[in-house]
Amino acid sequence: MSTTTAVETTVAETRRETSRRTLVQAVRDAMAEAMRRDPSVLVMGEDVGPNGGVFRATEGLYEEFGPERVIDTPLAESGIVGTAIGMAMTGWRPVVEIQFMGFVYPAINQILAHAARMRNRTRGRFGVPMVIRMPYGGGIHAPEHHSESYEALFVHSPGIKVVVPSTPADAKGLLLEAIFDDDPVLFLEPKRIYRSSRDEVPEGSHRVPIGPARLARKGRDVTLIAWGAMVPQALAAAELLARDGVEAEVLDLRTLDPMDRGAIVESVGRTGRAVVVHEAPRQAGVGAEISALIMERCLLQLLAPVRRVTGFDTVMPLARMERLYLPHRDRIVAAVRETLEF
Amino acid sequence: MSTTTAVETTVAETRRETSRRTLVQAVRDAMAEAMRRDPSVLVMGEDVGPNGGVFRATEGLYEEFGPERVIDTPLAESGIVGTAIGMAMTGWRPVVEIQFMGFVYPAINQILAHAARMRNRTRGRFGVPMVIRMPYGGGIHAPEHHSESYEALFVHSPGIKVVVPSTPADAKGLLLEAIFDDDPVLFLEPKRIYRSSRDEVPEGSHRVPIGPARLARKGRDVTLIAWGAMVPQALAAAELLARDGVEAEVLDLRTLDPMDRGAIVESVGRTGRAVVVHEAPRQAGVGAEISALIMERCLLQLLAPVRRVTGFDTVMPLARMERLYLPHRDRIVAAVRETLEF
Amino acid sequence: MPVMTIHEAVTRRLEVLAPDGTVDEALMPQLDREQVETMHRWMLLGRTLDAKAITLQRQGRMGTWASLRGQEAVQVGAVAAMEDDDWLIPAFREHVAMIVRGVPGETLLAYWAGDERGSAFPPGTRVFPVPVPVGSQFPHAAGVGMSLRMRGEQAVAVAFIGDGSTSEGDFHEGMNFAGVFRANTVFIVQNNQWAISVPLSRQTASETLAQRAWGYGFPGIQVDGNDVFAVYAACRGAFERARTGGGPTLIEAVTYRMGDHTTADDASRYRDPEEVASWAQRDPLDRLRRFMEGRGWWDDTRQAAAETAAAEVVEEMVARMMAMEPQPPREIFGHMFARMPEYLEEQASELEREVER
Amino acid sequence: MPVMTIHEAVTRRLEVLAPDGTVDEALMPQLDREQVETMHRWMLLGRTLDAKAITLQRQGRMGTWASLRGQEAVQVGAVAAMEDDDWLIPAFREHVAMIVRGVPGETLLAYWAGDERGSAFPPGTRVFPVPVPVGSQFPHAAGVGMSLRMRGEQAVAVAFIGDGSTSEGDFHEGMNFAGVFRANTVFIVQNNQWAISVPLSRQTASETLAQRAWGYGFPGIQVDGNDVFAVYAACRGAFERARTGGGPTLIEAVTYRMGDHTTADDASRYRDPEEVASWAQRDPLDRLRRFMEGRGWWDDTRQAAAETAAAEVVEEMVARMMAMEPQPPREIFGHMFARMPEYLEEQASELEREVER
Ligand SMILES: Cc1ncc(C[n+]2csc(CCOP(=O)(O)OP(=O)(O)O)c2C)c(N)n1
Ligand SMILES: Cc1ncc(C[n+]2csc(CCOP(=O)(O)OP(=O)(O)O)c2C)c(N)n1
Ligand SMILES: [Mg+2]
Ligand SMILES: [Mg+2]
Repeated sequence: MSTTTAVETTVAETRRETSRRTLVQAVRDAMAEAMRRDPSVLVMGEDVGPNGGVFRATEGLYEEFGPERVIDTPLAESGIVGTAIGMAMTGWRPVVEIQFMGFVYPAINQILAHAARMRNRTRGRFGVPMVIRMPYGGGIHAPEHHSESYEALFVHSPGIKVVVPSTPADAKGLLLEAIFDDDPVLFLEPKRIYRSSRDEVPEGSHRVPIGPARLARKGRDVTLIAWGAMVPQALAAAELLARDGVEAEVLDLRTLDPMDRGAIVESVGRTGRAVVVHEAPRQAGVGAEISALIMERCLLQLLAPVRRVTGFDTVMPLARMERLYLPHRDRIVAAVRETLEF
Repeated sequence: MSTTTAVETTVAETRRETSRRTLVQAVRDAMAEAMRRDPSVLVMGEDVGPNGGVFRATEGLYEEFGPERVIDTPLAESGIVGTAIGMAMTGWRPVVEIQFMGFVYPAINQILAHAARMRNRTRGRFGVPMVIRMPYGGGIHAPEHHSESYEALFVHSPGIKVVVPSTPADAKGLLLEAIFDDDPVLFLEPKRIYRSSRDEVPEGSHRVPIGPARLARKGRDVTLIAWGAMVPQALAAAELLARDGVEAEVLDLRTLDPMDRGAIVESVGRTGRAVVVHEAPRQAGVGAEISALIMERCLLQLLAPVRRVTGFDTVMPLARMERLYLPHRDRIVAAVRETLEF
Repeated sequence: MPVMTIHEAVTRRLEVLAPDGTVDEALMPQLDREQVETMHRWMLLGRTLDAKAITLQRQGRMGTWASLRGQEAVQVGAVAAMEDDDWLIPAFREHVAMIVRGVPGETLLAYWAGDERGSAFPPGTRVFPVPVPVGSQFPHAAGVGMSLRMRGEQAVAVAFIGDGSTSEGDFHEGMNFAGVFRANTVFIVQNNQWAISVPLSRQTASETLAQRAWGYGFPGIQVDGNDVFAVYAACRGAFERARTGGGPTLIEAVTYRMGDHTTADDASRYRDPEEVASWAQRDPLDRLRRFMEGRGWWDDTRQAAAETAAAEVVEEMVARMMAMEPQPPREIFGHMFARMPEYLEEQASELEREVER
Repeated sequence: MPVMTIHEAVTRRLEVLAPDGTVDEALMPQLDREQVETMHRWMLLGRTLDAKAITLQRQGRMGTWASLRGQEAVQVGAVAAMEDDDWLIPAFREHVAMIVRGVPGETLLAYWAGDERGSAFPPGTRVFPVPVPVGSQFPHAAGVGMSLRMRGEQAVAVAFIGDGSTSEGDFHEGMNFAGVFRANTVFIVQNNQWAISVPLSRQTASETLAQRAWGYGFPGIQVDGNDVFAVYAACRGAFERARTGGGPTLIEAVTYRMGDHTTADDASRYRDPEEVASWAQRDPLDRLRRFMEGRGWWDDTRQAAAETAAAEVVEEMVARMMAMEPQPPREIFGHMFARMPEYLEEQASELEREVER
C-alpha cells in the first residue's frame, strides 16, 4: 500500500497496444485474458454462458472457452459461491458472477463465513483464490434490489479484499490482478458507468495493483474521496468548483479493502478539507471509516469537518425517485462550499 | 431521541416491586411478560422449546405457554426469519431466536431484504413487528463462529432497529419495548455478561425506550462510549483512571440504531475527548460512525482525536487467544491516556 | 429382510383440456359458462395488459416489465380456485393473478413504472408485494399458512415461484417448514422452462419439480400449465385440502415463457425459435377459446367484443397510472418506520432544501 | 391419459449386520479379518478418544466437545470405503473419520481445545476443516466433486451432515448442484435423530431423509447406521459410482447420538432415558464384536488388549496436545491473507506492544 501519494496513472510504463473499450468490455477482456493465460481460471454464474451475462460482461467467453470453463449455474447464490469455494480449494480460480449486488445476501454466509476465513481456518493450508464479481449501485432505473451498494458489509468483514474500478483501464487491470490474487476478492462493478465512456485500455496482461488509490485530479483546496460511479460525479464537481477558483483534489480509492490510508492522509494533510462521496446509506458506511481515519490522523490539519455526501438511510427508492437519492455533482459542490465556509 | 443528556437511570418513576435477576433471566422475564399480556406474541427458534434455549433464555416458556406459542423450529435460519415475517404480516408478534450471532448470515436476506423493507415496500400497509434476538460477542471460550459481533452490518442497513442492553434492567425494559414496537428490532444479547451480575429488575411491564443512551457514569475529562459487554470494561477503566484523578464519563448506547447522537455530542462537547469501545473489527465498524459523528459535530471542541478500542480486523481467534483479541479495561485506559497526552 | 423398500413416491400429471379444445369429461371440474367466460376474460386481460406494458416500455413510459405471455392459464386457473379470505404470495410475473386478487391495474403498472405508489395496495388486500430476490417468498408463504392454521382460519396461502427459483435454498426451507407445521399453504411452480437464459436441464437433474414435494412429506403433482382446467382442478383440490388442515401441496405447472425474460432481455440470443413456435401451438388462450367454441358459447364476434373490452380496461388502467403527479421527496423517508426517527427527519429536510434550491 | 404417472421413486434400506452379530451373507461386503479388525480398532479409537475428551473437558483442559458416541459405525464404515485420493468434507462430529483420513489426533484435540494449531492439518491431507455453520459444507462438497469430475480424477468427495442440518438451504443447493453437474460427490447424513434438543419429527415431515435425493435426480438409500457393514457396503457402491462418473448418491445412516449434544448441553432436559436405553441395545461396537466373536476372531482377551492399545494411542495424542506451548499473538494475524496487509501489520504490532507491557 502506498504510504505517500496515490499513483497518478494506471497505464503501464512499458509501451503497449491499446484499444478503446467501455468499462464492461474491459471487464470482459480481463476474464478472457486470464482464461487464455491460465487454464485453471473458470467463469461461473447465472446466465454467464450463451447469454453472455445480463450486462454482457461475459460476452463471447462461452464461445471461446466452452461450457466446461464458462458455467451457467442453477439460480442459487449460496450454491454458486459455495461450490466455487470447493473448486478454488482444489485447484481452480473461479471468477463468480452475482447478477446484481442486491442478490449477494443469500451468498453472504459462504462469502464471509467461508471464503474470507478459509485461509485462517486452515492456517494457510488452503487459500480461496476466487473473484466474486457483481454490478452494484444505482442510476439505471432498475427495479427494487437492483441498485444497491453494500460494500460496507464486506469492508467491515475480515478476510476479503474489496475492489471497485471507475475507469475501463482500471477495471481490466484490477480484475486481472484480482483473478491472480491468492485470496478472495469482491469485485464491484459500477454498472451505471458500464458504458458511459470509452478509454484506451492496454491489450494483453495489463495489471493494476490492489491497494493504491488513483489520483484522478490534483488540487490544493479540498480532497474529494470517491469510488466507482461516484468518481465521475466528484470530477464534475471539481470542474464546477474550479470555475470559482476552488481546486479540488479527487482521489479514486479503487480498493476499499485494503484501503490506501497513506494516500488519503497525505492528501487531506495538504488540503485540510475532505468530502467523502458514496452511494450507500450514510450510517456506518465506508464514508464513516474514512472520516474517522482522517480525524484520527489529520486532526490538527483539519480546517473543517469532513463531510459525507452519501445515499440516505432509507431503502433506495424505485426508479422515479432514484435521482433524488443518489449523490451527484451539485450535492458534492454544496458540501465542499460548506466545508470552505466552516 | 434525547437531544440533551443521556437519561441517567432506567428505573421507572413509579414505585414497583423488583427482584434480583441476571441479564439472561431478565430477557426471559421480558418474553414471559409480553406473552402474558398479548396472545399474539410468539417465541420461535432452534431449541427454544423444552430445552429452554441453549443459554436458557426461554426457560419455562414452553411449560407456561405451550408448543403453539413456543415453537421449536427446523434448523434453518432463513426459514425461521422468513416464516416469522409471514406470521408477523398476518397478525403475530414473533420473537425469534438466532442461536448465536455467528449464524445470522443465512437469515440476512430475510432480515435485510424483507423484514427491514416490508413497511416501505408496502407503503405502510404491512409492518413486521418482529424481534430477532441473538447472543453476540466473545469471552466465553466458544468454538469458531460463536463469538461474533456483526452489529455494524445491521446499523448500516436501513429499516431495522438495533438494540444492545448491558444491564439486566435494561435487558428487560428494552426487550419489552422491542416486542411491542411495530417495526423489526435486532436485539443483541451480550452473552459474556448473561450471568455475570444480578440487578434489581422491576417486575411486570418495565419499559425502557428504544433510542436514548444511558449515562452509566458521570465524568468531565473524557467520554467512553460503549455497549453490551464492553460497558463493564469501560466502567472498570473509568474506576482505574479515577485513581489518577481522571474522571471518565461512560455512555452506554443501549440502542445503536436509532443512535442517541444528541447524548454523544452533548457529552463529548463537554469533555472534548472520546474513546469508543466495541468488540467487532475496527474497520468500518460502528465505532467509525461514532467517531465520524463526533468529528462532524464537535470538531472545534475536540482536544484530541477520538480513539477506537476495538477487535482487530481478523477472524476472532479460537478460545485460547480470544483474550488477546477482545478489548478490555487496560486497553481502554491506555487509549484514554493517549487521548489525554495528545 | 435386509434390503427393504421403505418409501414409494408416485408423481402424477394432470391434463384436462386438450389442444384441440376437447376435455376429459371425467376430470373436468364443475364450472358453468359464466365461470369459464370469466376465466377467459381474465386471461385475455393478462395478455392485453402485457402487450400494452411492453409497448409502453418501448416508448420509455414504463420500467422493466416481466412478460406473462403464455402463462395466463396458470395464474388464472389458480386465482379462480381461490376464496375471498385466501392470501396470494406472488413471485414477480403474476400480474393478472395480482389484479384479480384486488391490486388495481394502475397500481400494478405504477410499480413497474418505478413509482412508489405502485406498492400501495388497497387496505385489506390479501396480496403480498413482489419479492424481488427470487425464492425468498416461500418462507413467507409457509409463515402465512402456519398463521392461518394456528388461528384455525379456513383459508389458504397460495404462493408462486418460477422453475429457476426452485434452486434457491429458501425454496427448500419454506417447503420444509410448511411440511413440519402442516401449514395451510399451496406452492405453485410456474415451470416455464427457462430462468432468463438458463434452461430447466441446467437448473436441476430432477425429472420433475413436483416430485420434490415427497421429500417434505406432502404430495406433489404436475399439471399442464397451459390447460386452465387442469390448473383449476389441481388447485381446487389442493386448496381445499390445505384449508381443512390436510397440509401443503406442491403443484408444478408446466408452461412456457413466450416472451423475453423481461424487456431488458433478448431471448433470441439463447433460445431456439422452433421451440418457441412449437409452444405457440399450445397457447392457453386459443385452447380455451376452442373449448368455448365447442360448447357453442363463443364465436368471432364475441371474441372481438372481448378483445375490445379488455383493451378498454387496460387503457383506463394506463390512463390512471399516467395521471399520477410526481411525489414529494419526503415519500422516500415516510415509510421506513412506523414513526420517523430523528435522523431520517433530518435527512428528509436536507433533501427538501436541496430540491428547493 | 389425462392422469399419468410420470415419476416413481423407491427408497430402500440396507441392513447387513444384525444386533446379535449375525450377517446377511448375500449382502455382506467382501472384507477379510484384518479389514474387519481395523474397522473395530478405529471404532474403538473413536469411542476411547471421545470419553477422554469429555473427561478433559470436565477438568477444564478442553473446550466444548461434540461427542461421537454411538455414531462410530457410520464414520468408520464410510472412511473404510474411501481410497487414498478421496476427499473428506466433514461436519463437526466426524472426529474418528478425520483422524483415519490423516488428521493427527493431537491436532484434532488442539482444535477443540481452542488452539489455532488444531487447524493446521498436514500438507496434502485431503480433509476439509470443520465447517461450524451447519449445512454450509454441502456446496463445498459439490464443488469438490465437480472439480474431480472436471479433471477426470477417479476420486470422490465424501461429505457428512447431521439430520437437523438437512433443513438448511445449503443442503438443497449443494445437492442440486451436485445433481446438475453429476459431481463426484457422495452425501452422508448421520441421522442421529436429534439436533441438539429438536427431534427429527420437528425437523421434517418427510418419512425418510434418503428419499429427498430423488428430487435432485440421483438415488438415495437408507442404511442402518449402527451396522458398519451396511454403511461400508452402501458407501463402497456409491463411491464407486461417483468415481466412475455415475454421479452423486445420498446415504442416510440411521443412528443415535448416545451422549449430550456437546459438553455444553444436558440432554436429560429433553430426552426420554428409555429411548437412550433402547438405542444402547443397538450399540455399533458391541454388534461388531459379536460378529467377530461369531467368526472366532475375538474374545475377551483380545478386547482387553484392543482397549488398552486404544487408550495408549489416545493418551499419546493428549500428551502431544498438552505439550504445545502458547502461541505468539502475531498468529492471530498471520493467516488472514497470503501477504499481510499494512493495516494488519500495524494491528499486530499494536497487540505485541500491549502484550509486552
Ligand atoms: C436471489 C436472486 N438472484 C437473481 C435474481 C435475478 N433474476 C430475476 S428473475 C431470474 C430468473 C428467474 O427464473 P424463474 O424462477 O424460472 O422465473 P421466470 O423468470 O421464468 O418466471 C433471475 C436470475 C433475482 N431476482 N434474485
Ligand atoms: C447455521 C447454524 N445454525 C445453528 C448452529 C448451532 N448448532 C450447532 S450443531 C446444531 C445441531 C445440529 O444437529 P444435526 O445436524 O442433527 O447434527 P448433530 O449435532 O446431531 O450431529 C446446532 C443447532 C450452527 N452451528 N450453525
Ligand atoms: Mg422460469
Ligand atoms: Mg442430529
